[in-house]
Amino acid sequence: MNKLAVTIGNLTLKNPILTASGTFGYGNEYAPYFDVSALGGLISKTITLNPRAGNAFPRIAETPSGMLNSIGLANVGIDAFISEKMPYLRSLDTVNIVNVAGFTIDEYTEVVQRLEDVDGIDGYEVNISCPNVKEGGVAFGSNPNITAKITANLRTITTRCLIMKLTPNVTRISDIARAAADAGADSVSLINTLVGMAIDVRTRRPKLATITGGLSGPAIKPVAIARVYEVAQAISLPIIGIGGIMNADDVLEFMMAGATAVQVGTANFIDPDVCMTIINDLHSYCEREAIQSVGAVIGSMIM
Amino acid sequence: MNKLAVTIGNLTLKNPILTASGTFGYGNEYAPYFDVSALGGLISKTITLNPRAGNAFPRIAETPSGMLNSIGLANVGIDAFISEKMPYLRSLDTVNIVNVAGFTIDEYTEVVQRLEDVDGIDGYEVNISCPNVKEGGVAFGSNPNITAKITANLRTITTRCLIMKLTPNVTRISDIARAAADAGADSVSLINTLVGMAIDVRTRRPKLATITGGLSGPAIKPVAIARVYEVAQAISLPIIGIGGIMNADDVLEFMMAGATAVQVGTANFIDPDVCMTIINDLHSYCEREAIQSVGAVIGSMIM
Amino acid sequence: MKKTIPTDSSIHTGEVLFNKEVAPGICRMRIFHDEIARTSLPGQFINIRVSNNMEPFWRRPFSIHATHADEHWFDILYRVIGIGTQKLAFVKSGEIINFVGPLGNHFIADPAITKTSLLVGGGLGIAPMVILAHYLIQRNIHPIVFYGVRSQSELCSLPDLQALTSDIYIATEDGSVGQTGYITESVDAFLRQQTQYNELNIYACGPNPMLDRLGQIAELYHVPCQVSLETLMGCGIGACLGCGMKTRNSEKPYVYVCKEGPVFQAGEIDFSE
Amino acid sequence: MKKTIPTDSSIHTGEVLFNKEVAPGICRMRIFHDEIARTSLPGQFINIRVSNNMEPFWRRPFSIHATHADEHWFDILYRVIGIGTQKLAFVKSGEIINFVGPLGNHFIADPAITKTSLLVGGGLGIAPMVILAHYLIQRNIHPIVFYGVRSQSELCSLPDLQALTSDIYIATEDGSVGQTGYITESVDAFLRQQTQYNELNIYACGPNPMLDRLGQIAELYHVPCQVSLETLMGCGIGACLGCGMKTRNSEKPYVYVCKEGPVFQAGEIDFSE
Ligand SMILES: Cc1cc2nc3c(=O)[nH]c(=O)nc-3n(C[C@H](O)[C@H](O)[C@H](O)COP(=O)(O)OP(=O)(O)OC[C@H]3O[C@@H](n4cnc5c(N)ncnc54)[C@H](O)[C@@H]3O)c2cc1C
Ligand SMILES: Cc1cc2nc3c(=O)[nH]c(=O)nc-3n(C[C@H](O)[C@H](O)[C@H](O)COP(=O)(O)OP(=O)(O)OC[C@H]3O[C@@H](n4cnc5c(N)ncnc54)[C@H](O)[C@@H]3O)c2cc1C
Ligand SMILES: Cc1cc2nc3c(=O)[nH]c(=O)nc-3n(C[C@H](O)[C@H](O)[C@H](O)COP(=O)(O)O)c2cc1C
Ligand SMILES: Cc1cc2nc3c(=O)[nH]c(=O)nc-3n(C[C@H](O)[C@H](O)[C@H](O)COP(=O)(O)O)c2cc1C
Ligand code: FES
Ligand code: FES
Repeated sequence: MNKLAVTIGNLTLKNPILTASGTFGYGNEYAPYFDVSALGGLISKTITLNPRAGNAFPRIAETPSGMLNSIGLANVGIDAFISEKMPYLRSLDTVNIVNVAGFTIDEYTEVVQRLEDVDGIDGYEVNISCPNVKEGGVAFGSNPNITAKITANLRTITTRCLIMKLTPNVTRISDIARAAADAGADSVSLINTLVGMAIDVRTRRPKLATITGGLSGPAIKPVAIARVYEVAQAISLPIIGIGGIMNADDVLEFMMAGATAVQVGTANFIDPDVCMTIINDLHSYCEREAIQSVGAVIGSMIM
Repeated sequence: MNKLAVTIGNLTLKNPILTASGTFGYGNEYAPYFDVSALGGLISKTITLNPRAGNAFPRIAETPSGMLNSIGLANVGIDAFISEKMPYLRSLDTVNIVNVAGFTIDEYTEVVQRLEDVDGIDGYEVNISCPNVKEGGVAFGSNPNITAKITANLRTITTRCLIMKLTPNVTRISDIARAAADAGADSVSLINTLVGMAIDVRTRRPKLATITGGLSGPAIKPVAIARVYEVAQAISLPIIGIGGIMNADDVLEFMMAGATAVQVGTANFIDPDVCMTIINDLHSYCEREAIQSVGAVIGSMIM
Repeated sequence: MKKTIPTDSSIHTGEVLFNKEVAPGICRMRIFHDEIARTSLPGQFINIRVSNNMEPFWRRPFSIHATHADEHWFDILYRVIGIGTQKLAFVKSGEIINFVGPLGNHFIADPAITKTSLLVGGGLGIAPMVILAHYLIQRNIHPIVFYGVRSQSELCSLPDLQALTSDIYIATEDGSVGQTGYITESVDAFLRQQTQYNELNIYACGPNPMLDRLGQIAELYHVPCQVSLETLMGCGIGACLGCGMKTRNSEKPYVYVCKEGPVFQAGEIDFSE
Repeated sequence: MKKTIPTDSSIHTGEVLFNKEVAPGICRMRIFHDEIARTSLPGQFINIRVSNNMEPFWRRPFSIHATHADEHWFDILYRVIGIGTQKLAFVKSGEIINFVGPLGNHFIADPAITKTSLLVGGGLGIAPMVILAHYLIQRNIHPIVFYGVRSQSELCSLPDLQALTSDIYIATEDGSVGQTGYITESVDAFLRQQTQYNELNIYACGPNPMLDRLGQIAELYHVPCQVSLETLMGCGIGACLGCGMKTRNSEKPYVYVCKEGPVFQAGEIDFSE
């Protein structure tokens, strides 16, 4: 038996390590650095109906123990995704989760509808939490009613694993999680980035062309752990933890707080093989601690 | 003319550097390290009607570029504050702002009422944003109506400078800021800490006895800058920026984003004379850049 | 306990004269600093900025281990356990170190009522005992050292102690030298053999369970016992309220170790948590 | 421009053979690494993890400056400007450095159509020109170097260049050596004197305004011009989409410098922003 296997909805992941959307391209970028098929699953860059060039530059800035980004959902669009990116993703021996977004409620349905006919997709992660677009994005994800509506719409058209990706930029994330759970989601993933901003005091210009952007990296890990813990108390769906994971200890911290799986984001930029290192270290951890299944770690925080 | 002077309501601060409540004790703790009277103003640890021992230990944890705390408003209570702490504070040649909190709406009024008779107090900072207490705190500060109510109540009983301290743990902080502004506040200060959490993966125990706590330090600076900028677009009151300030550049960043003054918090723990260093560096900055008044920096971000 | 007025603390920089491993994973660092060398008292500590950046974010506290006023230096003795002490271990002689101190209260000695003191150090708890023994001798109090470690290899600064007293008891958990077992039991055995207790007292530093047990032993023999505590410290100067220990006094349920301590009467503290 | 297939990139570690200041605030580091020494192409870069901790958080990109396949080393040349390069400057020989590479595409040379190349380096933009000159000579293309700096003291690696070509033009902004003014004007003057342009091309690296101006000059004389760009880089491997430059092609408004570059035809890029 595989000690690292975990279950999200109808999916079995061979280990709890997924890649966070927007930080792992369409997978092939990382092929030189490790065997991408070793991942528990791969979540690709958010796909929208139309190709998007993304926001103006500069789009990224370094911050204490983290970074800001305002990529603005730059992506090849659904057609090119299906024709150019899916063949590689399909060739991988890992769970393939496609992250999707729309700028209207109906667009979400449209995108997923298009993908339903495409082979080799195991699930969808629904981005209702992007802080870097004017319409949709975080505006949808901070409203429980819209969250429920999008979730319910998608549930009617797909039996594939449905993961709603939540924003931390709300007063009570568990309200949104509950809305997603009640509307039929299989899982929620959290957190997307925190709204943040930085100014270059020499030039007096914002470090991002869009002024504000999304904060990621270790700086946000304590916020992410708190949100995962909050949601774990509120709903019984499996939770996918995201935010600032750099190593296996961080993964264990998320799992102890209640996450069933995790996503590694910004860390991929620093060490392109970090996911492989983490998977190996999780194996060693289970050996060392004589843990039969990593599932035993989920929610195992002692009070 | 003093180049560093700024105005908040009816107060003139000789420079924009205030100390953040809960990080500077009652001032005397720092007397060995620099002349505390050099501060623009001193904001003391939150005072409540009754003395409070605070939460169980551990109450603090180190995090990437920051820390968590769950002190829980430990304080000597208003009587001891007036008899034991005010004499020292009164002796200082700086603006003395007392941070207050209550566990009911009326308690805020009661605390301020008691302080109205006390000489040597220049203003109040009203803590409606503490994440570490069960009643009041962030629950009040995330509700615009309660924020308005507390503000309006206090406005009727004091002409002293009234500063409402806001939490970032809300969907839209500008809604809360507007409620405070409309109800008669002289200023808003932001941000209080972000809700965060950490687990020691060796022991599987939360690093704080209260499980969650408040995240502070440089890690949260990008979030704080974004919130100050958001509020500066929404209201016309002077804003006091707080969050992760370690040096004069950080102060300038907050001011460029729209803050009139700032508070230095966690940095005092690392370098107990950091406020003095910052004030000196701001002087040098104004000299070097030939700035006649630091007020020119406020909101001076170039787009 | 009697309140003591700590020496004025400041932010200092000092040159590292040496920084070397003195036992596996344990280092001793000598810092050139006249003021600390002259004015610090046994039990006080300094709070070191071990890096210029944010890793680690907080300063790190260390007891003053030994001082030499004439040669203007003082030492710390530390175990390398995490990121902060790892970085500290990399500091080379000649480099400049930034620290706040001297901080905290100190062990109190009253020659009028004490003739002999038992200095009990568990592991790195030996750190404040060298400066303390020196201090006691100057005040005509005879120090008897009880030093407990897991194994012989961990013993540090024995020559320093031997230069100050010939009464040194050692216990090791693995029996590699001295008594086998906990040092607290050596203290117990010692006290049991005494015929009178009124001119004795105990000073101790080490893990909480050791201090707890020692407090019980001290109570049994009605011997005053001062203990030096360690907690996480966010600031070291009484501002963050992060360094509390539970007391047995419901009127004042917590003491703050950095400012009200690190030295307390054993009986004040509730070690049960 | 013609698409090039970059060499396979990996995460590597290599020993630092030396790391020394070669001009005020400019250092040259030699790293022992057979694979990079043998396989990297002119214009490619490596992305260095300059610290083990989070300051700085990102890696830092540097062009490959020179390689020596037989001796298994390659060099980078860098200016100390911020926290990352400051930390890099502290690395001692014998230490191990972690980097990803070789990254990016590279300058393209086609001996069938080019006989002479103008290699234009502004400031640290000289970095890729040493490896490039070497590469061209191997392909029977004659390199003429144009090297612009603010002042004579900033000139680096002249002996390396002189070993490869005797045609070196220098311009300094302060006139301390060579032509006074911008190097682009030296290029312009040189081109103006030519009688035919069809076997010429230009390779350039330096500040954007220099590249912009050079692109205009190249266009004027109808000489192909490849430029190597610098932007902030979050990942260096095409994943973060943070390293874009505006293009003149509305169909594809941005190019990503780390993956699609760093080398582009000057005409592709919109330097107006
Ligand atoms: C007043 C005082 C005096 C001290 N004197 C000495 C001394 O003379 N010599 C010496 O070696 N150490 C001493 N210590 C302890 C020393 O400060 C810690 O070992 C050090 O801070 C660890 O830093 P680190 O970054 O290496 O470890 P970290 O990476 O911070 O921690 C590693 C592990 O040790 C635990 N830990 C960290 N600090 C403490 C602490 N203070 N108490 C208990 N557990 C802790 C952490 O929870 C973690 O599990 C003293 C502490 C105090 C409060
Ligand atoms: C493909 C590529 C190749 C490069 N090759 C070399 C080289 O061979 N030699 C060399 O000295 N430098 C080179 N650079 C630039 C080098 O990467 C930066 O100077 C370095 O990252 C600065 O790091 P720092 O931490 O010292 O400065 P920081 O503290 O990060 O920055 C200091 C200041 O410089 C600015 N800055 C930082 N990085 C860049 C950048 N890439 N472009 C423009 N401005 C920047 C910042 O905005 C800031 O104002 C190259 C860059 C790229 C993208
Ligand atoms: C450069 C960058 C681009 C991102 N793009 C997306 C995206 O397209 N869709 C999405 O759902 N999240 C996106 N994210 C958010 C991440 O998936 C993740 O939620 C966040 O970065 C927190 O995780 P981390 O701290 O491990 O990076 C992006 C993050 C970064 C840094
Ligand atoms: C240990 C600690 C205690 C605090 N106590 C209080 C408090 O009593 N009242 C309050 O309004 N804010 C309190 N704060 C929040 C700070 O005033 C400030 O808003 C926050 O720390 C962000 O600023 P910083 O990043 O500069 O620390 C506390 C923060 C810390 C770290
Ligand atoms: S360590 Fe901050 S109060 Fe003691
Ligand atoms: S630096 Fe990340 S895509 Fe180029």
